Amino acid sequence: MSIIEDNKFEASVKGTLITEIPEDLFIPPDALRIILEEFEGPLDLLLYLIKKQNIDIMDIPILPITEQYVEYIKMMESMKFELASDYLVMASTLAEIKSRMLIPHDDEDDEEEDPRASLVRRLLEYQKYKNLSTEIDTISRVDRDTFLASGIIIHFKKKDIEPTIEISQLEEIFKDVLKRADILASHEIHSEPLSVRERMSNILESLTNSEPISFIKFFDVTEGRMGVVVTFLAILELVKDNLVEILQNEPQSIIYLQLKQS
Amino acid sequence: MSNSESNKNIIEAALFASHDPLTLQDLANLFDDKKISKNKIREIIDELNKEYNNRAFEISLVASGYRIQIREGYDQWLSKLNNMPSNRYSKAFLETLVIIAYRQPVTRGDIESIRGVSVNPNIIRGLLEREWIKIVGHKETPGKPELLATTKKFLDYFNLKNLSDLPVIKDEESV
Amino acid sequence: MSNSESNKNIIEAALFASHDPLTLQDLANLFDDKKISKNKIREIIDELNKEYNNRAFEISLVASGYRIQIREGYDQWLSKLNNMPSNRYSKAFLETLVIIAYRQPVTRGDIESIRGVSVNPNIIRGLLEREWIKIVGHKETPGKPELLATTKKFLDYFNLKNLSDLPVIKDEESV
Repeated sequence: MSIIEDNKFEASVKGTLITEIPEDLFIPPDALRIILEEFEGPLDLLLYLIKKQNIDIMDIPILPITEQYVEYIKMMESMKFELASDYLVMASTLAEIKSRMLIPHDDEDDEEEDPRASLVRRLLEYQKYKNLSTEIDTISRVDRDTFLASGIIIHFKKKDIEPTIEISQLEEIFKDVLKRADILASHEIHSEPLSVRERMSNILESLTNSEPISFIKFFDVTEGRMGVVVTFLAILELVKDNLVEILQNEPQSIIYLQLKQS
Repeated sequence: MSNSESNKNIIEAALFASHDPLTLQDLANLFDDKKISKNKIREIIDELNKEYNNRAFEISLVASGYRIQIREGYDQWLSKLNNMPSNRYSKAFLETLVIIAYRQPVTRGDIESIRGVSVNPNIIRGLLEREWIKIVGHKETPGKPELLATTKKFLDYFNLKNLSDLPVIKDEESV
Repeated sequence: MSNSESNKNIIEAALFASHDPLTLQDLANLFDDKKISKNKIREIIDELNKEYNNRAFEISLVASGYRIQIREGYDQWLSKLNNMPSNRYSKAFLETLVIIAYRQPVTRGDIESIRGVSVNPNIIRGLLEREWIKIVGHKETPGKPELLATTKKFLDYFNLKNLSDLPVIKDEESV
């Protein structure tokens, strides 16, 4: 346990008394920035603070750790970090534990859990995966420790490598529609460039509360080649943004679009 | 065309030409008319590997099948090639990956609660795009969050045959 | 690390591992400390090709350098493989293509920073193989990254006469 005295703190760490904020809090701003950027979140920062002082994780001196924690997030804020709200949530968790620790504790009441227990579990859990992630980083992997060997086939007949999966057909259809658009192009009066964004909205709108709609229905050949390209790019954007998905039951069958199921 | 290509060379050509590992079944399918058994193919692979004894490459078996790879030890030389893809991953990326690998199937929420920070959508997207993870279903909780799991491609990348080849979790570990 | 890898094996490893053809200069650069002449490298390549006499592959010299190619005659067998390169267009593939089309000339780094994930070398390779993109130069920044642009073949494929036929995209909503 620890107590607070004026603006200093005392922490008993395995019998050793620490009475001031460790010097390595005062490091050059650039280096500090790099250290702060390295933290993967509040749990990572807490583990760092605990490790730095060689504290037993099962018996964390909440008061000094909380103060240091708050100190660090203040530094992060002063360095204009976009501080994730997770850091602030942890600060209030620590404050809550701190106040629960201050409530006189009845020694005979064994049923009450140590207010720190849940935090310790989270720290241990996170630490486990943090360690595994450094371990997995050392496993022999492709493009670092071993490399894939390959040769090029140049005599492959074009026909054989013609793509067979839906997106490719999507492009085949696209080509098709472009051709038809060409035929109708003479009817086209030069219009202002169509906006892909606008088209995205239109497609999303028609898919909302609707059954899946056939891909081809979105192409209006009277808009000419430009309109077709805009529609195509809009669909790609929507797929990319995970707003819309492409459905096809089997190769060569009709392609449908539908809203991405959340 | 000619039949001058031996079965062994056809298997060799397939392994070098394919971008993905090939299973014994894939290789057997090359010879649909000739009916070559998987055992025979396994023998041929062993034979090829013997012939590659003095070569810089070998046929290795990973989760999704057989592939040709450069033996270990050449990384110091090959890292000088400037068209090598980047293979360094952020801590956040690796932590997310490890949680999915060891706790699958997991939701983004599970990952967030273990890491204590919200999941960067670019990381999930990057993992999905690499096809190291996939969506295997939806959890029956409000919002029906996606359940994520690792794929064979992930194992392939780390030269593993199956998930149990991953490092063992040490449960009690002090800081 | 060890020096057990012979120069021949190092060159072999580089040729098999590289995604692009390698010039004699590229290969000489692997040995920066040892100073191996281009002539010597050419000799080693000849030697390797002799050793590959019974193999399904060979080292061949194309415009941009040396690369490993599967010998003629195997394509009839390999067409049965269903995972041959470029038999499908992934989202990543199309996105990469669209970025190159609109932002050309671009480096891989540019594509990475727009998409937020690293570029899969197989995609660039697939686009180059399809001749939808080409290398138009090198950016004058460290590493001299290649500048990529689309080709006439790409325009042909989409029935476009020139790039300005692509829909105009305003800056705020650029691809």
